[in-house]
Amino acid sequence: MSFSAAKWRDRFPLLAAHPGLHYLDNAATGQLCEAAFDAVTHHDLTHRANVLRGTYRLAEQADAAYENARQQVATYLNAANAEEVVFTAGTTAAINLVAHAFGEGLGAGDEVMLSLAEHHSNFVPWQMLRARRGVVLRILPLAPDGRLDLARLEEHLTPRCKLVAVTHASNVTGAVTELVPIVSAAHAVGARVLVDGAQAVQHGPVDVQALGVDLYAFSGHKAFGPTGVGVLWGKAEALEQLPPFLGGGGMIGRVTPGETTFAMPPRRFEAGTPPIAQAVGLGAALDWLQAQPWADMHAHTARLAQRLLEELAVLPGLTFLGPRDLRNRLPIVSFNLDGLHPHDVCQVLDRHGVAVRGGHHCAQPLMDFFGVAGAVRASLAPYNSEADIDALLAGLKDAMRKLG
Amino acid sequence: MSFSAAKWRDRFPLLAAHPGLHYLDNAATGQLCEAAFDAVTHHDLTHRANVLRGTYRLAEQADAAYENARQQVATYLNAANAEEVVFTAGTTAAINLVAHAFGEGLGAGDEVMLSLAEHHSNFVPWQMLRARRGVVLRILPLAPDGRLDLARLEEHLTPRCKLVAVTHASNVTGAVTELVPIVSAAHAVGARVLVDGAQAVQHGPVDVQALGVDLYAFSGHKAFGPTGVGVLWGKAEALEQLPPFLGGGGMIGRVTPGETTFAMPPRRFEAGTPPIAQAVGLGAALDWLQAQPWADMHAHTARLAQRLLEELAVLPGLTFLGPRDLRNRLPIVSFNLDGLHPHDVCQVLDRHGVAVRGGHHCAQPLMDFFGVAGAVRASLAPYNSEADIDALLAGLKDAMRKLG
Amino acid sequence: MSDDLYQQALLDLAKAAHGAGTLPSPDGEALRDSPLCGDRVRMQVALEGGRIRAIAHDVKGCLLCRAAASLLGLHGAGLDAAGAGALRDRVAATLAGSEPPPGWPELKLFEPVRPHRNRHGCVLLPFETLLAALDSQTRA
Amino acid sequence: MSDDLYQQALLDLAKAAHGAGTLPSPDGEALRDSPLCGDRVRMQVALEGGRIRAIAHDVKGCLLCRAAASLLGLHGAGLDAAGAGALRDRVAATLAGSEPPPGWPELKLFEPVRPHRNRHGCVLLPFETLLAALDSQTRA
Ligand SMILES: Cc1ncc(COP(=O)(O)O)c(C=O)c1O
Ligand SMILES: Cc1ncc(COP(=O)(O)O)c(C=O)c1O
Repeated sequence: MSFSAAKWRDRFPLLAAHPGLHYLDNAATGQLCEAAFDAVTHHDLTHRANVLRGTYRLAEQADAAYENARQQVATYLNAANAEEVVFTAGTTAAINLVAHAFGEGLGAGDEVMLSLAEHHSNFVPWQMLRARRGVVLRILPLAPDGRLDLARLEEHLTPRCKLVAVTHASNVTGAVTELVPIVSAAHAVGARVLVDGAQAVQHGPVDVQALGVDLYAFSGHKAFGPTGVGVLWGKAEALEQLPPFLGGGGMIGRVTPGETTFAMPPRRFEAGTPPIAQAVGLGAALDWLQAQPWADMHAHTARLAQRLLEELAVLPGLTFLGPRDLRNRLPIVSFNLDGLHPHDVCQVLDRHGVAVRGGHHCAQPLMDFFGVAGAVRASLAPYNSEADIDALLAGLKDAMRKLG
Repeated sequence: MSFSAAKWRDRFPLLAAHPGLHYLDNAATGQLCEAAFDAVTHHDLTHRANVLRGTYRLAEQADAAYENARQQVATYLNAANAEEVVFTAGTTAAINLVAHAFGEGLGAGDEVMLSLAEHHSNFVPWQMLRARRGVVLRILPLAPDGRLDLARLEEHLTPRCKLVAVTHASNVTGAVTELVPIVSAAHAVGARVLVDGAQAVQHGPVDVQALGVDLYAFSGHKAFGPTGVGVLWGKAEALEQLPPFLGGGGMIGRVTPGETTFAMPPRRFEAGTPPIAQAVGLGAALDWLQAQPWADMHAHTARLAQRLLEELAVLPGLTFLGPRDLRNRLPIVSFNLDGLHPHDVCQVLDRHGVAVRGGHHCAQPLMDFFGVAGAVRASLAPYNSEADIDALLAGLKDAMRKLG
Repeated sequence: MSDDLYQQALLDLAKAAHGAGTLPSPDGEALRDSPLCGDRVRMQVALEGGRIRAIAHDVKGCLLCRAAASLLGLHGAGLDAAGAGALRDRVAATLAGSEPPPGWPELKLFEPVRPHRNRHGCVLLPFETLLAALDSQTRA
Repeated sequence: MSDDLYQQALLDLAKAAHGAGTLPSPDGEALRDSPLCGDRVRMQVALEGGRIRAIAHDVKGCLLCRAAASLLGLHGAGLDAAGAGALRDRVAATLAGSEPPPGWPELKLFEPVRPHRNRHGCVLLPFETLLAALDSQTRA
């Protein structure tokens, strides 16, 4: 097998420098890969300038680096065209962009369909749109294991639906959404599909054309890239129909006190100086990821997740949030131990060098669905190893002893 | 004199590595200072984790670093409280935040006063607000030298005015706005004052309390910090009155499918994962800047700007955009040479190693005021030297010879 | 100072859950969420001459939060609003590094929370909810 | 290939401003802004049998833009819409690195623009405005 988790780990400077760290909070933030780190450093040391229309060499280099990053993102997503890639501040910013730009075309009675498994970032913007424009939110319910209940799709996806906004994968249960039936049902009623890919892109290249979706959002920091940058991808014809969201430099045609005309996508949606160095870092991260042996990496993380599921299942008082199998699911495992509070558990785990997150994971509607206030979540990346799982399990046993 | 421009220049890694570069495009982007570079590197290599409620050490360190950056910004602005500092993606994002959050409280007939000297980022968001909510934009005219015409303040600042949004300094003329009379006139009619500080903070610490303004926006990349981050400062009571703008993780109290409550400022305005490492870098940049000998530095850049103004003034066919003296003005000098297009001039200057920008500088209303389509702009920072001015002047003479 | 947040005495205090339950006819009551972790505390007070006669609470929270609520159940009686406010401030100061106030020896148990700033809110939540409960009474 | 954008021949072409001015009764006309630098080109065409009989332009732009417009003034007559579209594509291809099309020797002057991607639009603007002018005629 050509993949070695230990060698992969060495490509992540923080992890390489902290051999005792068992980092299992990858769904919150992935560690920065060397490729991204080096690209940002190189950019800031050799090509730093503002982009757009600079006519000196440094500015030309900055422009080229920024547009090259756009192409790298397009390649990773298999987008038809680099101009379909809009750089944003993150997933949240990208979804809010759509909620405003697409939302401006909606009115009372129009419907937006979400699922109950959405992260707050794909929930709150739509609630705010509802408050602004009186649209109706339809919430697709979940099957008992937390997967979207596609049997009830027809009931919630009405001809008044203009947009379906669903997650590509849950940040709590790891369940991967079956997008194909959703996309065809949505398109059949004339609705667009926005996918929250915040948890998906870090698990391998995505093919937005094969998925057939219209809009796709994700964050750099979860994909082993820098903080401060994210992406909204949109089909050219979908983006062209959207009005701008933020106003400012770079997104205009011409400005007079009376009237202003706007640039074509992607610039129309990139008001102000973009996160240039961060986009360059994200492009480098994705370019590097693209070349990785994903089949081996998936086998590796699935094996670790499988072991974790099995060994957790036998702990007394343990309940899972989400599917118990690994079919169509990411290596994200959320659970509770009867009588133990997630924060207390995480705090004890920290003393074992294990970094996991406890709490509602910005998915309170999903927590309510499971009837809990929070959960402990271990989320894996390809750099994780048996040693990380060993430490997590040992720490949990210690927590049960100490806190029980 | 304790300040040496050459030594200061060495604190900027890109400049230190490119001794032949005459970087005079500081109003577009300042070079990244070593302090910011090191802080971001250190953060990404030792403290990278998501912020908010992580209970493991790495996350606690990330939180502490992020909140420390907030305090560093507060100190630089002399804010009463670190909680008054909201991290954004940049000036443009900060102004749009206000245009939406404050704008939601406005309706037809309410007025917002701008000036004709505003950057598109402080123009377009208000035009878009006008389109959304029917507010009236009042545009304070300019005196012939491009300064805000305060004599006409009373005429444009009516009792219907709810917000005055003006630049602290023009990115084209360098003219510094006299804020004190504007603030007292605005407050007298019950209007809030938002100041676009994108061109001001890089020229020394700002005292928002002494200025008496209500809201203040700026960008990291122009203040020798990273791209991808900016700040909206607001008086506590001003921020508390604003509803949220973007929805997502981190800015909520509690989310249910029916209803959502929001966190207190600054968190209410920081939806999603913030630009953590970039905020840390910006904090470090400002912390370093705070300790610099500003009086000496101002004398240094003023001397360079004075020489530039004088030597340009004698060139045949030269016109300035803006005041011809340095009273209450930043070292930003914009001009045109009769019959020569700014882009052509800049391109020739590039061959002399001189990086200046030509074009409309995202200030088309101001360009229209001066009756030009664009201009060449040289914008100075304390690391600039006589050699940079020499190169610029030699390059201009070459351009006149070559293109004339 | 032990670095261990979960000393036996803290666990015992949390599990004792002094004051857990409800009051038949409270004079004041408040419910508070922790904004970021979803934890929730309900506090009820019965008053006599402006002072707390009885406290009852219901806590969905972590051990730190439960221990803090239990401590109030144990020692809260006799406080008036000013005293409860001062106590909250002293607890915050203790977390920030000051010596705990005299007369509340159990507050020492929270000293190891100091370096864990994200957990300060867990300890403070019951104290703040108590203040809100007293305030609800004033306004009723 | 000279790295110097501003060869004498290019300056001469720009300053010659072939075709500058207006047509008395144009069959088609268009005005185009460069989205980012504020430059502006107006193109007018007079047609005969679907082919350009005369071109006139008014350019507020840089030397590259002026030279491109002048080139059209010099050689544009005789083009039909398809030919003008093909020419625009060939100019874009030249900027991207291909050999210039035969019959337009002056396009060689734009080869040094290749590495300066932010200036490609300056060269292309007159060609695009010409297409828009031809298109305006079709729709009228
Ligand atoms: C005066 C002024 N305001 C606003 C901006 C916008 O800043 P940013 O592009 O960093 O959002 C700029 C810089 O371009 C500026 O000079
Ligand atoms: C499924 C999902 N959507 C959206 C987000 C928001 O991403 P960000 O905070 O980077 O904007 C996250 C991460 O927190 C997530 O897991």
